[in-house]
Amino acid sequence: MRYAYFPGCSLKSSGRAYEESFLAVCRALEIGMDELDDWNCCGATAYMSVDEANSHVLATRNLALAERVGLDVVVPCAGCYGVLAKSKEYFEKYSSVRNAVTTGLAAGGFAYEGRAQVRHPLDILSNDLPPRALRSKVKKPLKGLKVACYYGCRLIRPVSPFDDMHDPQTMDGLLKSVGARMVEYGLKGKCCGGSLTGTVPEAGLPMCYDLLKEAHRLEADVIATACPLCQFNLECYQDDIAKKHPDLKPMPVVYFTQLIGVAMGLDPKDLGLHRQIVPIEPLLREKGILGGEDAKPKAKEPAAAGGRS
Amino acid sequence: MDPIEREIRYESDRDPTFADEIRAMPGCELMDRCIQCATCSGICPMSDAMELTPRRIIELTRNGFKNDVLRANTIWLCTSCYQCQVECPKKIGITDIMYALKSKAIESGAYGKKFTIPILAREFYAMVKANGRVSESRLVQRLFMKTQPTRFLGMGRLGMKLMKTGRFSNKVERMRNPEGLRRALEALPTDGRKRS
Amino acid sequence: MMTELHQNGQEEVRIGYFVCHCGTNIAAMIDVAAVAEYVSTLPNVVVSKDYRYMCSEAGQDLIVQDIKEHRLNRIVVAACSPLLHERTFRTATQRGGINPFFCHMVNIREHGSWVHEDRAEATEKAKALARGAIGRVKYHKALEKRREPVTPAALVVGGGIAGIQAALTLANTGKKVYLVERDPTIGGHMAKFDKTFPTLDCAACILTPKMSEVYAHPNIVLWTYSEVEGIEGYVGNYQVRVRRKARYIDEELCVGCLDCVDECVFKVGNVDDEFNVGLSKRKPVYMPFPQAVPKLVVIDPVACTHLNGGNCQKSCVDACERAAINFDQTDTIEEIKVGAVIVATGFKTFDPKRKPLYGYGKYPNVYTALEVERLVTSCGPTEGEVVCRDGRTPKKIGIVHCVGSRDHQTNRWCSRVCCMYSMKLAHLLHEHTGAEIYNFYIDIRAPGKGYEEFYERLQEEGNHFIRGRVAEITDIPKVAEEEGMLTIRVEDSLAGFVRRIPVDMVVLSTGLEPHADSQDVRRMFNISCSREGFFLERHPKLAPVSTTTDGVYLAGCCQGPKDIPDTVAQAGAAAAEALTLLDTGYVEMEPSVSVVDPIFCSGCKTCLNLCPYHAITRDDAKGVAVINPVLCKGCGVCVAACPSGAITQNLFEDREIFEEIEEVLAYA
Amino acid sequence: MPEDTQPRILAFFCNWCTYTAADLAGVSRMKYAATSRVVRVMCSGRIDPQFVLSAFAKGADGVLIGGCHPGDCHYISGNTKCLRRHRLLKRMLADMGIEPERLRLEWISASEGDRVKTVINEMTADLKRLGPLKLPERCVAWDVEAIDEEPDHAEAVAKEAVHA
Repeated sequence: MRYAYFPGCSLKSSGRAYEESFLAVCRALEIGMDELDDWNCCGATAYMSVDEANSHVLATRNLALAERVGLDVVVPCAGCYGVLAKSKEYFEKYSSVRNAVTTGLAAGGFAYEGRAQVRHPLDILSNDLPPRALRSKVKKPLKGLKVACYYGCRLIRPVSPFDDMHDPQTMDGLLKSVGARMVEYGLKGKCCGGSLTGTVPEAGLPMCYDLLKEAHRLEADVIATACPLCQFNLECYQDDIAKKHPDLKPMPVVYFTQLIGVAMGLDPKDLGLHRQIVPIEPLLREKGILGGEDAKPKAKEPAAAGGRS
Repeated sequence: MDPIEREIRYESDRDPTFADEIRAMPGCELMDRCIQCATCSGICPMSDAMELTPRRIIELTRNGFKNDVLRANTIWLCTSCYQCQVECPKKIGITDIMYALKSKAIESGAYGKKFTIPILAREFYAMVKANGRVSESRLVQRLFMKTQPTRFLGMGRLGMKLMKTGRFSNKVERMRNPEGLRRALEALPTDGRKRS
Repeated sequence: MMTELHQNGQEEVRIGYFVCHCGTNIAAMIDVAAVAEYVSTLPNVVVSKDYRYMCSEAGQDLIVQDIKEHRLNRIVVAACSPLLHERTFRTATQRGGINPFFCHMVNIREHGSWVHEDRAEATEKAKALARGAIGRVKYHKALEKRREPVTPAALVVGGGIAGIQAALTLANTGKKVYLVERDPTIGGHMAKFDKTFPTLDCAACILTPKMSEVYAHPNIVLWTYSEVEGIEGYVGNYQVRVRRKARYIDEELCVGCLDCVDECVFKVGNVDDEFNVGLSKRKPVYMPFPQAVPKLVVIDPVACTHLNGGNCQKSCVDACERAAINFDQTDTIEEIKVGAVIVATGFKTFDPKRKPLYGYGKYPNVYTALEVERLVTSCGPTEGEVVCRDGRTPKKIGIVHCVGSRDHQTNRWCSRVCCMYSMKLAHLLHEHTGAEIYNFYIDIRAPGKGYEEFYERLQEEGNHFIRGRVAEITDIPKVAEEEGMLTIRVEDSLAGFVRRIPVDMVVLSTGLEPHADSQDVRRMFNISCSREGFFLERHPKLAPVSTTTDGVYLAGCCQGPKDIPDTVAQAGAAAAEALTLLDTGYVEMEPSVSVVDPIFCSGCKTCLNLCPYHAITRDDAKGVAVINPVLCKGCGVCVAACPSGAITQNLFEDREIFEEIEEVLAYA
Repeated sequence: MPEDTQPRILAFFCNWCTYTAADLAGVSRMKYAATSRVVRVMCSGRIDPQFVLSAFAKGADGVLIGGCHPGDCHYISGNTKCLRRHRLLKRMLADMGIEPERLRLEWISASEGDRVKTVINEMTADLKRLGPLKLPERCVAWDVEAIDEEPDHAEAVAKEAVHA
């Protein structure tokens, strides 16, 4: 199995642990991930708000790169996934978008024909991997770990090609297969507030609070996510939220790939567990899943590296 | 006491081309079949903070009340979570309409100055245009410095933690060769920079 | 070609062309005067006129007069669809004194003025079509309609209120009626209702007398637990096969005493009770409800231990004094002959699990409206006491309108009855529990006699009406008042803000939709469906109970959602249409059948296997094919296949069609 | 084809499904190009391949056949016969040098008025792209008239024989 890999900007900085854990898991499962050569930002929601036509040019250039190497492109960041999938859909659906994209890309020396598919790690791990391939690699099943799987918006909306839009199950299924227990997290598809947590915190942060509170109410040990923005919002603003809601206890928020990696017995450092603001390692040790000490940051942390290929 | 304001709209308050401009954008074409059922407003996680609920935005937009629509905080509070769009019984591309309205607002400069989102959008846009990629930490710093300097200072502790865990740095992210992308983005006449 | 006709000593062709304005319907988009003028230049055209309304009495008279005055022998009318007015103009042609099949129609309204936007192009098209018709009509021949006798009996499929009403109406005129119902009892959905809107009279009180009347009527043969398996023949002469499913009860012997039910080895019910929509359990041997008609028990072969091959002491057999239980019974097939069929197969309610937001099946206190009907009725599983599945008596109830309706993701149509039945249930629930009731609606649709007044009554009774479609029902509390409740999140669109309303019970007013097997039924009776799957009437206004298959009529919700008064009215109309056919005693068959010319037939038998009706046989003595005109339905498949061109289809002759093609295209 | 010349589509619609659908398109006031000329037949199974060839010979740029969906034929199975003839015709047209896409078969049920609109508009666009049908030289002489005359003669002979 071999795919093109589009990290996106977040996975090179605030969401580094997602990239690290995802690539580590892929290596262990012998799934080839070729990072797209000189990819560009997908445009996110912001670019679309400024320049609609060019937002599609921006997004499809990455798809054109994937097409060059003849591979489908895997996009772990739910935001990037949503943007690239939307551009692909609109490329097929609207001739105006198709014309704009074709013209724009041609000017830059690129071409996209709509062949390269946009895939998400949840999709390929659930559907492309042979059954039991993951289970057979489990060394430390996540026994006793109660997980709230949080999917957020863009993996399941506006379209949901690999999961149930109203009750997504792929992440639950994967984590179940590595031994974790799921809580019935009724808010799994609700919005985390997106960029509003930064721009209009009084509107954005209450949404994170609702999500965290419900996870606590269900007595989850940890929230698993598949999106760097969701992860950041839920984890990093907990102090901020606690100022208004002092009863809110800390809740570890991790990437689902980190939990899979732990279950596969991979080195916590390779999974970026040390990048947690709300640490998870003590909890994993308490449950007997991890042994030894907390992974310490390396003596000299390399700067959040971009352009690595 | 606040002065009394009369709430009435005349035909001259309507922008005759506004609705057509929005309708012409991809994903926005089905606006006219809205039955004002309010599912969008009911499902929207932000609707309780909005001056006009999404339902009202649709109604005002299709009737050409451009000023009312672009002045409201609604479009800037849309997080693009797509819940309204997937639940709309008439399959109207509500989130796409919100995007279209955001671009109209930025284009015409008609947004409330207290909103930082358009500024974020513009900063983001400029950064992508220059480097092909976004340097998250720089973007956040620029935005906060420009809009909420006090909050920025209050976030110092989080910033430190992020630096320590390697999730935040001042390095500028850029493509190896952004030329091709730049040419691609400049090929279209609808380029936002030229338009605004 | 024409001169040849003259030389052959045949009559001179004299064509009259009449183009209709249809008010402005045609004239606004087609220059009818220009078309008429153009046609007047075509060969054989003696008269070419435009007129405001050709289908009016005056318009028809125009044809009659011109036939007489100008000795016309061919008529072309350019107007609306021939499916609408072909009969009208053929009749007018006949009144003028010539054979009606010398008339041909050109469709320039549905296929012309209504679908085009460029007047010049639409006019050109009308001219081309006119030229095609002028070309073909000269080959038309005088044809006669054949008369076939009609079997004076009718089949009514479905024993809900529509089927009951239609059957009784027909039977009361002395016609024999076969009423076939799939379930063990007649009564349909209406039998499950508690009260009916807006008068709040008890559904059972007005329905059960009719059900008994059906049972007792000397002209009605009632077959419940039976299904139509196949139908052959044609209008007036249908042969129908009905499967009577094994009841394992001798209908002649059973008196409905229920001793067998009491003595069944299962002391309590173990199967979801269909009549109470799963709110209670029944035994494998059961009577659907006490007022069931016929008053017979039935044994469910899936649930019965003995019929499942298990070891059972069969106490039911011992309990029956009349020895009515017969485990050896098998399905039987009845073959009947009828002249007309009334399809009244009803509807099913929308499955709210298809809208996960409403939490049906997830939250026990979310109910469908039909469940609530059973809950509020005194003969229901709780004897009229409204208790939720979790045991609480609701103090606040939310009623969600339009569930599954007006929704492109599920059913696009308005189900027409939900507003009214929601209000009825609001009234009944309030009456039974004193609860505070919230109605969540998109639009209140109350366009019936006394309906708006009922709405007003509900408002005055203190019901809340909140204009907004419910977006979410959740058990996750946000504030203290929501603890332990189901919270409804909705925009109160008239107030303009979002509200969260905690309730004990949610009622989903599910819409109406076609049965899952409606496509099979449709194919069997050879009728059409509208896009949503409801059976299609021949014309939405002028033939609302007829179908495209002659002799097959529609009644009730199988044609589209409607309430009880409309259903009863439509059933009456369907019965009247059927009666018209049965009482006339004969049908006139369209003459567009196929005919073999024995001179050219090579006897190759190609056509024999193609005919779907086995209408073609080979006369071995003469070595040629012969078409039975009684069996031929005039599809023309054999004509297109005949290698020697020996078969001709009346009104669709090769030369007529070739000429139409050539002339249509000859107009530049 | 110059932009302003419209292609000519000869359409054969079965009475029960597609003709009714076209009526529905009209009743629903859907708008489509005025390029089609409908010949009504009772069943798509009635459509003789010669009708199609004749249409091309007499100047149609495209031929559209509309019938009931498979399984829905008013005459049980006429549409499947039409389908087979259509496949044969496609091959014949290709052999004759006529682009096979000039012939289109569509199943359109009585409720699919919008489909009539879409198909005719699509076909109009396709035919504009293909340009007017330039009948290959060897086909120009081919004409239904020639076929017509022969039976006339034969008929006379046959009838004489019968009378004799």
